[in-house]
Amino acid sequence: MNKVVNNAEEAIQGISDGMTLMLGGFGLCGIPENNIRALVNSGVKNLTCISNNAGVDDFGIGLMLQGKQVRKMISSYVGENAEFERQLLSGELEVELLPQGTLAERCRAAGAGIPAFYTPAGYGTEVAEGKEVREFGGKKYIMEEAFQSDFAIVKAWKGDTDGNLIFKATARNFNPLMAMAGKVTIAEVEELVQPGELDPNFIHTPSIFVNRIFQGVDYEKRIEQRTVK
Amino acid sequence: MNKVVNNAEEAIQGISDGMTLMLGGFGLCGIPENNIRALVNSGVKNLTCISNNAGVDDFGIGLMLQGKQVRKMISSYVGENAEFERQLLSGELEVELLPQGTLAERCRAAGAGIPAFYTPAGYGTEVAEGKEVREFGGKKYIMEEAFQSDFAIVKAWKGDTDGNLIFKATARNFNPLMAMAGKVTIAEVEELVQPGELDPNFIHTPSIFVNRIFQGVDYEKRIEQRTVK
Amino acid sequence: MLTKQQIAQRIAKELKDGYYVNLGIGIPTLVANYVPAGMDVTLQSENGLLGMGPFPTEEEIDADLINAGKQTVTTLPGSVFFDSAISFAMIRSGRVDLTVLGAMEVNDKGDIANWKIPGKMVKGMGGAMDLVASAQNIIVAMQHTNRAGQSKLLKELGLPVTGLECVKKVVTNLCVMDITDRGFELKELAPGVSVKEVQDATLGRLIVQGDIPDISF
Amino acid sequence: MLTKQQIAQRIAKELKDGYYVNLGIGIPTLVANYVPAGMDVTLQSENGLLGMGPFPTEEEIDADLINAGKQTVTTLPGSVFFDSAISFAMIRSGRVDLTVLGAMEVNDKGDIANWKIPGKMVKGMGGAMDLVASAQNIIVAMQHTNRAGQSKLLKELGLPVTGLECVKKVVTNLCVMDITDRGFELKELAPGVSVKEVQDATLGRLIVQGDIPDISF
Repeated sequence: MNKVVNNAEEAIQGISDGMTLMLGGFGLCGIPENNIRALVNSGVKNLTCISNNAGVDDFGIGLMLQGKQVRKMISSYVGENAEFERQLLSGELEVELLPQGTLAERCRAAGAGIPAFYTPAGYGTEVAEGKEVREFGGKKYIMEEAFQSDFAIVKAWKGDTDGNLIFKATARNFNPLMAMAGKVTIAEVEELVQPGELDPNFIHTPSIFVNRIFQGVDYEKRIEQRTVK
Repeated sequence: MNKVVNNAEEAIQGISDGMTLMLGGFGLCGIPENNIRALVNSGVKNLTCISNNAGVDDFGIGLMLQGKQVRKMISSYVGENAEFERQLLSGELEVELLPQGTLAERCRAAGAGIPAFYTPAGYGTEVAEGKEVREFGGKKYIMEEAFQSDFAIVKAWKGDTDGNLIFKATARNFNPLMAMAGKVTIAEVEELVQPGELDPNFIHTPSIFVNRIFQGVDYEKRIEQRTVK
Repeated sequence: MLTKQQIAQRIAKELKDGYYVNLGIGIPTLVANYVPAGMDVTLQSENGLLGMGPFPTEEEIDADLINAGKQTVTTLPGSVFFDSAISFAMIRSGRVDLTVLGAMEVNDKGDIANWKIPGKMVKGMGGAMDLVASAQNIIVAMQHTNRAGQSKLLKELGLPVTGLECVKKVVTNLCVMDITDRGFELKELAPGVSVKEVQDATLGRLIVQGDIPDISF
Repeated sequence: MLTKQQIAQRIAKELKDGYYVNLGIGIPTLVANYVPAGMDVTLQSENGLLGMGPFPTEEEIDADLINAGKQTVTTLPGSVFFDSAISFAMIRSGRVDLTVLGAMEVNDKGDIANWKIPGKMVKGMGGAMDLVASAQNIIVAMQHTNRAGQSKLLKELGLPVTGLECVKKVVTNLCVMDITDRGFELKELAPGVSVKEVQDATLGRLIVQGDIPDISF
């Protein structure tokens, strides 16, 4: 099966200018830190990134924005990033904002071979512009299509060398959905184990969805809002 | 939250003639044995049952067929049941056969607030009759709608009194999807535990989807094809 | 006039035993502080947590355990984690009993705007559009007027809409209003606030019928 | 003529290292017995198991662990269980590299019928319609003719279709054929079977080009 690569540099082989990437995480929680660092170092440009958020100025996808590697962001919330706002208002960066549930479902649909579905979210709003509206049971819905992406890049807690993944707590978020959805799926994990070490009953992402896997290093896991009792 | 009921008889309160039920399980694996017994004893009639299979002659939904309680079956495979075939050919029983993946996805859609989606399964076949056909990316798909059901009845391995569920091995099958999909969801479990006893990271069905829960008794777990080395 | 805390406290009176509740960022978050003792209310955080507990101690802090406001939180017995698709499955299928949101504007038909100020602020809707499109029971917590003193309770929205005809109740610093077919229906007044003050601060249709009691907590 | 075991054995030659494979009920199931030693092939069973192992011993039998044929099975290191929606997500999104199915009829465009005989047999399609609608690589394992000696490799299907233009290769007791734009293209003959015998037993368009080698295993 040989899905194991040595590090992020190897994992991102084949990602080239103009591609569409999915990147897991909610805020800075559960983001693929190693792969993002490698993408920044690679200098790859003109990317379309599908990610719920765009990182902060000096971490996460924010690092790729600093390097002007991103042409377009598809996100649900981008309010934590001054450089993002600057590029957006200056017209350097394109952004498509989508309801969070729609973003999740369009990832999931891509991974489920469902080309399109209907959702009530965004009906009557800017989000619905140019989209088909249809009534079911007296309620209005809009049609949303599955995302097309070249690579999906996710971060898991544990994974085995076959590609099975488990996520921790709310670091799960978009990761399992994007893992299903990429033409090629890259997973970085905090702990890489042998097949059989994960309980088959409690795996979040079955191996078949994962193409490349490696154990990441130096996780910073930055916290955006450190709230305590 | 008080979702706990004493037994199947209490759990099925409110199920009445003419209703639509979802019943979890694949073959006889992971079927809600206690609830089925209670439904047989209740004598409720004229039911529409959504279930991947229809049991065998003397077990599972087969028992409800013997009692002529089922007006219509919505299934993907019904080939293990002579009484089923007799009622079908005599016109006593209506059947709607659907691709297994479509059956699963129509349950999941109901639980996800997705009224309809497109799938390639069944395009060009009898299954597509009367359904919208649409092309995405040069391939033909048919539109399938979410199931409407009054009660979903599932069987889990363990559950807590809040309604969180975990399933065992391939007894999972349709159960988590149907658990999401009922107007009212009834779960019977082999072992009912207190909140906090299940690891929050490894729960298959979050409590919010479950309305009634109880610990079942006398599981037979009949095997259809006992194959050994 | 109510403080932010009092707005939250008043909204907490709408909670019922067994409710699953989603609280938005800002004043809505404060509602959690006023859940009546002994009442079983479960908080859903749309990033993937049902059964959100209080903020952690320094020792308990876990970067992998946050809420939708990106704050570090804890779990409770019975808590469960899930992915974003399942989270919004709960929301769109109407399993969340009460949703409390902030708003920039609400109109007298129950339309809400809270995600964008064209040319000025682009933050995004996050989960708000899914919530308002699906929830049966949406309460808005907001200030009655903006900093310039202009009404945020309008006849027509000025800002891009988040969802249509979805808000059922509004609790502001001035009053409690239900949204009915006839517009904003004044139900309760903040202590010391007159009907006239509410009328002056409301641009949408306002129904005042009979004596309006003071808000009680 | 090939036995059922030999049909399975020939199909096993199509396996490649790293393949995820779905094997239907009947002859396809036998393919698992011929996976070359050392080759890493993972079996998907659409009821919710990836990494299907061999049948259990009497002691290992677990009623909660079956395959799509409802047979008791076992797991292997790296196996994973999942629900039916995820299972068909794998299938519809094209993650299964090879699908082997039985068939009642196949036509020369690659249409397949295997789920219903009107007025006679109503069993249902199970997962077959999802598989044939999505899989990129479908091999059919079947007898070339029915018990009455009539061809099952047709110009037009007589039975209700399961999926259109999906079968890529057919392995029968008589031969191996690829399905191309021009029809069934004869690739290999079972030992002792002549081109004439295949032609006589095939009603669909049959292309015979050059020398046809014997099937080797």
